Amino acid sequence: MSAATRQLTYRDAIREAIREAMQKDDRVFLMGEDVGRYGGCFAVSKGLLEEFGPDRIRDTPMSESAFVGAGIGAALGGMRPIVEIMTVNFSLLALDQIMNNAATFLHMSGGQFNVPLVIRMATGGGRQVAAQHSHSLEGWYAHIPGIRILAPATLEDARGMLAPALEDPDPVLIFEHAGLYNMKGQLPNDAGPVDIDRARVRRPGRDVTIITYGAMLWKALEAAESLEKRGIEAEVIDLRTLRPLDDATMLESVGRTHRALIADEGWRSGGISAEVSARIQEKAFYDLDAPVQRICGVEVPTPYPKHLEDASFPQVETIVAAVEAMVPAHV
Amino acid sequence: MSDAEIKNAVFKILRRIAPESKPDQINTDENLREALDIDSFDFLNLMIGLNEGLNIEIPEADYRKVGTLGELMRYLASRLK
Amino acid sequence: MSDRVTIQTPMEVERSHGIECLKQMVRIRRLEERCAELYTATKIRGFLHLYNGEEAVAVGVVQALSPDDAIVATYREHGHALVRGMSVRAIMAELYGKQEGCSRGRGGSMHLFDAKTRFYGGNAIVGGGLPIAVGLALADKMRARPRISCCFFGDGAVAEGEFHECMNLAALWRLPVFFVCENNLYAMGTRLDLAQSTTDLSKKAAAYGIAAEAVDGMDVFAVEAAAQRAIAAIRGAAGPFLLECRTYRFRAHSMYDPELYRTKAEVEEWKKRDPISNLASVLKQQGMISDSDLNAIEGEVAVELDDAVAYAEASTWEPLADLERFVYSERRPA
Amino acid sequence: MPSLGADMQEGTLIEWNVKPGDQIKRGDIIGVVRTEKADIEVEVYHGGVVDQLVAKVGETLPVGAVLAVIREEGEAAPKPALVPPVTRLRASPLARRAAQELGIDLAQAHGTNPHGEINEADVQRAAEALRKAPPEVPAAAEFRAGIRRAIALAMARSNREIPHYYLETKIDLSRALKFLEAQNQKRSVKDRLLHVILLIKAVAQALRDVPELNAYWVDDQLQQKEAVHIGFAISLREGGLVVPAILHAGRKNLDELMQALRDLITRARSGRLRSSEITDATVTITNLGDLGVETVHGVIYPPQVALIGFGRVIESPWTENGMLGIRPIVTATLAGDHRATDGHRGAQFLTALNQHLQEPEKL
Repeated sequence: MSAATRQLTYRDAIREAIREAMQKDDRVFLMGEDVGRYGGCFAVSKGLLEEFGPDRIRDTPMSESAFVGAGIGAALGGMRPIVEIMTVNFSLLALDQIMNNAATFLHMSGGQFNVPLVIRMATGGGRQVAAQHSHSLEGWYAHIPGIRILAPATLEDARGMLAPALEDPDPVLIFEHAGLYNMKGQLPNDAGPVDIDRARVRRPGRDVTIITYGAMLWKALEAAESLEKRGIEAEVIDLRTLRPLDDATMLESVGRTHRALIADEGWRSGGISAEVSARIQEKAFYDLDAPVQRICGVEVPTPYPKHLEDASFPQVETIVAAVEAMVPAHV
Repeated sequence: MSDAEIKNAVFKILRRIAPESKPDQINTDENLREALDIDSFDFLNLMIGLNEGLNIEIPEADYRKVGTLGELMRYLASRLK
Repeated sequence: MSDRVTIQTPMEVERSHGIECLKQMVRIRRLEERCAELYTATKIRGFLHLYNGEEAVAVGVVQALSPDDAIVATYREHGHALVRGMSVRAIMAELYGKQEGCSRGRGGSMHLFDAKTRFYGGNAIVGGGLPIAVGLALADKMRARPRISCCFFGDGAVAEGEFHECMNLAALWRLPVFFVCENNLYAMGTRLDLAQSTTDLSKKAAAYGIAAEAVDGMDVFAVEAAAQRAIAAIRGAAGPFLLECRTYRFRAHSMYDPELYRTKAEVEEWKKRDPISNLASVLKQQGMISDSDLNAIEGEVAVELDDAVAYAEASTWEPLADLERFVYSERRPA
Repeated sequence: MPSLGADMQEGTLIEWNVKPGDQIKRGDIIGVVRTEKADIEVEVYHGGVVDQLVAKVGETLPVGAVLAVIREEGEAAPKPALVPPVTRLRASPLARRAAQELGIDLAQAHGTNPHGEINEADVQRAAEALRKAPPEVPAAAEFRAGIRRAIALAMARSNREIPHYYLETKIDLSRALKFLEAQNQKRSVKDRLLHVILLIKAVAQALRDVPELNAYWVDDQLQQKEAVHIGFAISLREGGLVVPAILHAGRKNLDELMQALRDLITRARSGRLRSSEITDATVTITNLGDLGVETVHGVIYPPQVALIGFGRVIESPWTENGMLGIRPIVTATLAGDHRATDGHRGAQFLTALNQHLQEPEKL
């Protein structure tokens, strides 16, 4: 076992993926605020500057719109940029470039100009960094046609999603939950690329399907453990790709369990949870034995104090309670 | 067959045809169809029932002779002798 | 009349080049006039921003570029596309929304694209194209390709954060970006001095350590000469350059614009500096061109435009079944 | 949700004409319901005050669900409109689908979802229980209540929409009854024919002569029907009546007709009619002869366009070929929908009916 795997963190896994991509393809470079000398806000790119030099590990000024747009231009110019935006909240300063340029160029040009760009950013809360550093806006981005939205939750995905994202001819946004960077785990030594199209069943179950992604996956799995002790077998699906959504996997699962709960750290109104719920009800209505339920972030800008922040995000206990309210006692 | 036996047999058939009726409370001079609110179909069923239960076949021509419960009882009694 | 002519007498300009510049400007002017006509006939729909009056800028700058340089333009980009060498047929079909158009009809007037001539679109977000040009230049620099990226934008874009971010970034990384500000004095309907604390826009470059020049945008040779100087500086690895071309648009901002924000007298005053008629006068004065030459140019341009309109008319609509194409690339790695 | 046809299982409320607090009187139209067949106005049979609109516009509800609660004047407790209070069963979509597939009435399932809703497993359990203990026929009273409501609605609609015309004629039945007597003499008691069988058969044959009366009036158009399905009004012992159809009456001989009628009457009175028998009639016969009535002026069942009524057979003076005699006479009436046919056509029908009854051996 120990010969085939090694222990590392989510952060290490991403760094390895970046390093490997840069070694394999000299068109790949990393650009963003403090990715070089600082080592990355979350230390993801630590050490890469020394390895690849300032040309390819490129510190940028605090100009999100310019450097994201420059990433688009560089992609159009034949490069394979990885643009790092420090957090999803800051990405709003570059929203014009992402939405109006990256997502539209292929279409506006009638298929002439694709944009092979990867944008990585940290998302999510739970670190008491308050209302401008904690949000989960990947659901918003998943609204936009023309881009692909990934949310790696596991070491394997953190390690394996970057390579196919760089090979993708179109813009790919990777949302890394900031709470996961320190997560330790075992990864096979030969871990390589993974698909970026399909959701994955992370735990099989019979009685209810919990659909989630990102850091919430771990809370959902913990909830499933707890539910098992109460005689409820929950299936847990990790969406992995928020756009385009993998309808087949979730519908297949709901077709077996007849109950679906969506756990999402993002806000409820108009969020990805709403989209998932709508699709299930559109396509699997007659498979449902209970209304589709959602456990989402409370609709409040993330508060600073821990007790309020904890209350504003779904927790293991709230997932357990939600499932229990959906599943008959005799199951 | 005694009169009581005939009466029992007839009442049994009538109760089947008109379940809510109480044949024993019918005035023997009253027209059966009116008293029991039965129609020609029910009446035919009564004839069939008598045929099956008492093995008596009442021809259509005799229908007018069995208009009341009393008439029916007398008719049956005479046929059964 | 001659005392109003501000065009610097181009003694050193070859006759053939003078005629070429005139013809290119006439092509743009007549194209725009034809567009206005087709718009009122409802052949062209949506937003239509015409370039009349500003032709010297596109002709002067684009002629100074090499074929493998990149261009990023704005929503007022018919002229740039035309001078760049894009087919007028493909442009007209695009304006019609037909699939033979340069963007398969999916862009329309504001979004002309052409990979062959490295024309990276009309961008309809004010300032939105600047970061693209910076990125194209970054790629060239990283790959050590001797190309430059030329970015056109208006005076309105100078007020956008993206302008400042991009000036800084391009200068910081010494990128071969040619920033061409087409200062036509109005950001839509807001006069320059109502939008900018410093109306001398070329001065903005100094804060970023960028070389800059302001030029008379109604004089094609002046623009061309300035562009050549700028491009030489950029190619000399001096980093980006900002060229402010002071010009004026003769027509409204777009087709539905009552022009409440400026006087007719002002427009008439600027029309005396019409880059086309003034160049024609100078060329005639110097005996380089005759009335029959002028008529011949007009005749050729009219034929070209007639042909383009006929082509656009005969072009086809993209089938509805194709609606969702070009959202994602059709070929993805397995 | 009123039943507007026995095969109707649900309807969608598309309009409310009233709001809570409105005074309504018997006969008012309070809303409109969309069924697979048509948009139907909902009429109330109790006056009072609208207490609560339970159903929402756009909501699809099973027959029997409460649409609104109407409070009678001075009455404290709310009283449901149209039907006794039946709350919509709370069942999951999957449970509903399973119930449909298994032919299970959801009411027979016991809901075990956390709030008592019925889930698919509950339906499966109900199905299993039924397999072990075969179901009883739904209470006849309940069935009849539904029938009564359906009749009420059909009649109200007929009265509103159909311009009726009436024709009547007296028919000498002596040949027919003689023929019948001869027939019945040859038969055992249980195979005897009722005289109404001859009337039914004659109507079927006359409809072949005048097919415009064997038709539906739908969307302002006459749709002539090829098959003759004769709705036959059968009174129920506790009151009310049902009008099941003798399917393909024209193709049946007298014995088959008798068998069919016997079967229908038996099942009608035990509440076991099939829905197609309730809805498929193309024309209706009402025979009130047993009740002593002489003449019947019936109300047409929409979308049918004709109803034939027969009264009691009465011994009456009758002249034929200048000779006066006493003959068994029946009064036959035709109620016709004037949008579909006129009196001329109706008269042709009654003439044909008479002719067929004068040649009973050809029936």
